[in-house]
Amino acid sequence: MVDLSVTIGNVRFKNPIILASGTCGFGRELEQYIDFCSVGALSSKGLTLRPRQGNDGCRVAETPSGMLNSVGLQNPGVRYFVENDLQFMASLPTGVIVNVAGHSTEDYVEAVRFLEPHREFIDAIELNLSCPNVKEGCMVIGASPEALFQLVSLVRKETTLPLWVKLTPNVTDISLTALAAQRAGADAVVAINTLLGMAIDVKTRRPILNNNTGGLSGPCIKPVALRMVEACASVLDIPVIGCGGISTGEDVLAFMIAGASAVQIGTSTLIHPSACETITEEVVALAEDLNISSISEIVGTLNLWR
Amino acid sequence: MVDLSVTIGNVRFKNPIILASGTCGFGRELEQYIDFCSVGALSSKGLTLRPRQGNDGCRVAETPSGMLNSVGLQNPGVRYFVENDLQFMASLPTGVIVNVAGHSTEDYVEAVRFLEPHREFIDAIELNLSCPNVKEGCMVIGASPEALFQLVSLVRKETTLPLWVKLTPNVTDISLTALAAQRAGADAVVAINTLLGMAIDVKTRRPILNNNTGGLSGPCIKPVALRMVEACASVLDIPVIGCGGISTGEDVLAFMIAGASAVQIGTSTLIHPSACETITEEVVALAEDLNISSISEIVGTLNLWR
Amino acid sequence: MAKEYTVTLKESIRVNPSTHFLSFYCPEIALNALPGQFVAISSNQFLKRPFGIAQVDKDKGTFSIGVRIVKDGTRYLATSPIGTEFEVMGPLGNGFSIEKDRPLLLVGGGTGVFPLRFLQSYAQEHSIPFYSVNGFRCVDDACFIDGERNSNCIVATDAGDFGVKGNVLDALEMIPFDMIRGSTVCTVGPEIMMKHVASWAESKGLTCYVSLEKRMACGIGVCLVCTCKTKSDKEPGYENKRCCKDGPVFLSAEVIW
Amino acid sequence: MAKEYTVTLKESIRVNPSTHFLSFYCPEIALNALPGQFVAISSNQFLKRPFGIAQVDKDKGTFSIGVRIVKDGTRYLATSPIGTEFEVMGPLGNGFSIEKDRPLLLVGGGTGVFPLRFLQSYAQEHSIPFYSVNGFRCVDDACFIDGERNSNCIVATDAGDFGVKGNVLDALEMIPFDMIRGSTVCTVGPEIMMKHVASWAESKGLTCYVSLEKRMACGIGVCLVCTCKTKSDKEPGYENKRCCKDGPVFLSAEVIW
Ligand SMILES: Cc1cc2nc3c(=O)[nH]c(=O)nc-3n(C[C@H](O)[C@H](O)[C@H](O)COP(=O)(O)OP(=O)(O)OC[C@H]3O[C@@H](n4cnc5c(N)ncnc54)[C@H](O)[C@@H]3O)c2cc1C
Ligand SMILES: Cc1cc2nc3c(=O)[nH]c(=O)nc-3n(C[C@H](O)[C@H](O)[C@H](O)COP(=O)(O)OP(=O)(O)OC[C@H]3O[C@@H](n4cnc5c(N)ncnc54)[C@H](O)[C@@H]3O)c2cc1C
Ligand SMILES: Cc1cc2nc3c(=O)[nH]c(=O)nc-3n(C[C@H](O)[C@H](O)[C@H](O)COP(=O)(O)O)c2cc1C
Ligand SMILES: Cc1cc2nc3c(=O)[nH]c(=O)nc-3n(C[C@H](O)[C@H](O)[C@H](O)COP(=O)(O)O)c2cc1C
Ligand code: FES
Ligand code: FES
Repeated sequence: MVDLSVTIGNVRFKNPIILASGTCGFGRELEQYIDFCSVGALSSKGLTLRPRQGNDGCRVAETPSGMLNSVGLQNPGVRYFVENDLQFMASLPTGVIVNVAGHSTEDYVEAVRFLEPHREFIDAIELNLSCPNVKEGCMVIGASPEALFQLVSLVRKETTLPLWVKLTPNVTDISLTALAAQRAGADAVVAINTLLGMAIDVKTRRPILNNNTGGLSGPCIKPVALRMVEACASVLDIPVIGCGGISTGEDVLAFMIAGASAVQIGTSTLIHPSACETITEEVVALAEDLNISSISEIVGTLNLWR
Repeated sequence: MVDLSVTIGNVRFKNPIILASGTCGFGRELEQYIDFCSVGALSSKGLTLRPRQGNDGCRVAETPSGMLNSVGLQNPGVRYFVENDLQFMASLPTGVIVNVAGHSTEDYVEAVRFLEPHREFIDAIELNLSCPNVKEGCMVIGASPEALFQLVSLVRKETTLPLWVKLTPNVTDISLTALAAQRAGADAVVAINTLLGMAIDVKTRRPILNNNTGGLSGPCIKPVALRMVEACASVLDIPVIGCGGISTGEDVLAFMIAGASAVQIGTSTLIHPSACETITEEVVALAEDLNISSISEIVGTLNLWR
Repeated sequence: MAKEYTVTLKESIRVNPSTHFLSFYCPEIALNALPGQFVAISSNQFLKRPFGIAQVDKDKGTFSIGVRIVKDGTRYLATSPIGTEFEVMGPLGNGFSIEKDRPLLLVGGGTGVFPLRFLQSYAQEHSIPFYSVNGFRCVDDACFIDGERNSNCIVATDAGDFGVKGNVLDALEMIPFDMIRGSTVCTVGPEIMMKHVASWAESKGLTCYVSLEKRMACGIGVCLVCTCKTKSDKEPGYENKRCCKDGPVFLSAEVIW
Repeated sequence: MAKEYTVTLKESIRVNPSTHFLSFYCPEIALNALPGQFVAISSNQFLKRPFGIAQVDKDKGTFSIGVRIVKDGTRYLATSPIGTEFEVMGPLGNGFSIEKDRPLLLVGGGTGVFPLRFLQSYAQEHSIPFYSVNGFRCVDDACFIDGERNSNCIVATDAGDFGVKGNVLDALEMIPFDMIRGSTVCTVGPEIMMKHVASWAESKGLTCYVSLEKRMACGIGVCLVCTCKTKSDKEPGYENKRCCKDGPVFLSAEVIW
């Protein structure tokens, strides 16, 4: 039997499959569809200091092999989360990642400070510096290595929890933001969040999303994500967590070979709530086929052509 | 009957459908599949000053709703092109765009200088500043507004032909490179070329493409392309030519509504050699449905949500 | 307890030029579905498509949906041959809350008649008195109109080529109020129609439930793409609720149109 | 003159556990195809899949291909029911150049036997003498071996569970050279096998044609993704030729392996 366990920084996960933020809520709704024993961790919906109702109107558009979303960080706020959802997440037989977002540096700092007393229930904090769906902050900070460095450095002072930084793909060179995160003290980077995109209704001549643009996710972005994971892994000393369009066990292996120590599954869960369980099974079968005894041994073994 | 004609700068095309560079050769092979009367123009395979054999080994990988290519600008060079292919292209009942690429500024300048005496056969020169598949030059220049401005300014001096600049999507903010092209005297920008991506063979643990990375094209990139066309059109005074994942008449209308004065069709031709003809028919049918009497009247009529 | 199932198309009936009535074999859904709930069904597109459950046959183990052809996904469903397999999740959503001692006034527009059909069967089964009003653009757009010429059903068409000429509001005004006093109104159809029906019901002091249609992805409440605005005392004065999980049925008084 | 056609699957025969022989109705391709040419056929994937034409029946208007299941595209083809429609482009590529006064030595490996099958029928039709050698990994991997126990056909299996034990080169060495003197060698199969067959043929002074398999997109010569390296006097000492248009058949002497 393949050993699926992986270690990110100091934290051990029973397998490398993580439910991506925003595609699994806080775990409640998925309980009837998956056995949480089959996933390594769950990343909460992005939380902000104060509750947010998100964007108005239409928030989703289907695209070829993918979708655009413009939820705009609807969430109950960190306080409500800690009082109502964190215990539940911690009771699940899986790792707990808390995804944090904000408009300004202070938002991030205060939200993380608020979470710190509850550290015993949390395995890592994931800073979402890449949400394309809020007007200020977030992706703007995440696209600038300097702004990102500043923000992560400040947040770093607030917590002793493992700190993951989720990167935006909407940049010229992702290795620069990845390096900035590492310099600022991040314990891992997550690559990638969604690609900025648009869909138009030709009858009304309006964008389908009321936010005009949205974040593109799903299999369509996989080649871009894989290239960016490789780009990050080749310059970083800290682990990379791969994300973007993963829908099969073979995809998981490809991302790990490219340098990901673990992976996150987002849109696939929206298509099949039990996707992560199926994918874990496929990873096991494929690893056995390929004579891999411990999954972590393949991380970063990509043999580039010269 | 809908009036399909469009004008880019001073040049009138009988319809807005252009065969994208690298997906139609110099037109010869497509003659038996399409009636060139049904397309507005044809953009040649990217030409360099000297002949190039392109990249070794595997150059294509299939991806969800798209493909990666790493041809690496295989082409016979401008001289051979002028002597052997230009006349043929000019004999077709359609517009002639000559796509030019290079490693260094001098390559571009000299290639364009070489083409200048043959200007009577050419409707526009398209500078490919966005090919992700050659090790130096091209995309590196194309990703930097300053480098792009310099190159386009120099090329601008060499020709009185309409000059189109083809932009790379692999940047943080495409409006900056678009504006640089405009300031340097470009007559139009073409958005977008391919997204940088990777595919991995998990058995061999090697990239499928011998060039390691390749350019992603096809319907999967359409939402990104549409967003970038809108971003360019909203800041530019010169026309934008839309490209990226277009496969239906409805797609053409969406790009034009977003601000494209014309569109290019690439990968769709590789799936169906007669794609452009079908797409033109769909544009006509849809325009009639929507009571559009002249296609150019819809350009840039997108009504954003506020 | 919704689950994912692979189901087989058993029957496909064309009910009008653009609408098909499809039945699938899936005993679990047939057994558990409540009126107002929906299924999400694979087509040959990326996302599953949501459809209100229109009928269940617990004995045969089938459930049915009415599908109006809009674009590629619905066209694929409507043209699939018997025997085609689909992935289905369901039953999803909350369904109508039905008090068995109150009569029902069912107001459907277009494909809204399908989910109401299930509610009507439920009312018949549980001997709940009901009155039904359905509106269509024209006779070619109408469904289930053959058996409907009885006293407690009115059909209206905008074109006037079948039943009453006018929309459902015109038809509602024709019903003597005594017949529907104390009824609970349940309406499914275009948003603008439901909004008018709701304000009509509110003006008459009737409780009204509406079933909202929003674009969805997960269908189970995890992704928050399908929200609708509802009234709330809390900041910022409204709450975005999930149509797929908190709905699709909402009290009209709750909805911010 | 290749064109795009919509064709219907007429017959699907399982020839071994992982290989199916599929016949499609398309009179134009049946009429125009030459041995060594191929078709590009839609599966449920993004790009069409290339397959060597294995047989044509001009009377019935059908052409056939042998499909070995590799991954999703070939699995879809091999498991499609009769009547399924496909989009096909063909006949594509150059085909073998056959001099009718020279005997043929056909050397196939794995699925390479399919395109050679068409060449063999052509030889029979035109009374061109031929000798055929086919290699497989094992009997479960083999195709067309039932009728092949005659004097001018050898089958070899690596596992030795059918025919000669060994690879095609072992089998080639067994043929008395007199029998194949002056033959044109045509080989289709794994690249490494063709490379060895080519150097064997060259060492014997025989002209050898190889059929290269490269990943393709357009199949008609416009995209340049399917190139193979060939010898050239011009700078830089080689030329990348298009497998789909300049090939798939190349003179072995031309190829840089
Ligand atoms: C709860 C619910 C119940 C429904 N019940 C019925 C029913 O009983 N009968 C019926 O004919 N239709 C019903 N619909 C609408 C039906 O889901 C859409 O018509 C269908 O999804 C269109 O798919 P398409 O591929 O043809 O169109 P496209 O426009 O190509 O679809 C593109 C995307 O938009 C979504 N979409 C398009 N129109 C709608 C819509 N009106 N509502 C929600 N999403 C939409 C699709 O699901 C898909 O994700 C219901 C919708 C919801 C939300
Ligand atoms: C000219 C030519 C003739 C061929 N003739 C035959 C034949 O007669 N019988 C047969 O069984 N197979 C033949 N092949 C190989 C066949 O095309 C592949 O096995 C098939 O495309 C694999 O598809 P897939 O979806 O199962 O695999 P995947 O690996 O999922 O395919 C992914 C991509 O890689 C390409 N690809 C994968 N393997 C090959 C390959 N070996 N050659 C070229 N492209 C490949 C696919 O076309 C697709 O674009 C031929 C290939 C070529 C180029
Ligand atoms: C509906 C939706 C909501 C999302 N919300 C968040 C979020 O709150 N925080 C975050 O960091 N990422 C969010 N994401 C991004 C995903 O976590 C993931 O990075 C992205 O979708 C790419 O992965 P995928 O292709 O597997 O979905 C969201 C994605 C989707 C589709
Ligand atoms: C095989 C291939 C070769 C290409 N070669 C060139 C080229 O030589 N010059 C160029 O400017 N763009 C080239 N492109 C990019 C296309 O012209 C187009 O910008 C891109 O593919 C996006 O459009 P599409 O999704 O419609 O294909 C090439 C694309 C493909 C798929
Ligand atoms: S569709 Fe995902 S929450 Fe409703
Ligand atoms: S596949 Fe396009 S040139 Fe050969």
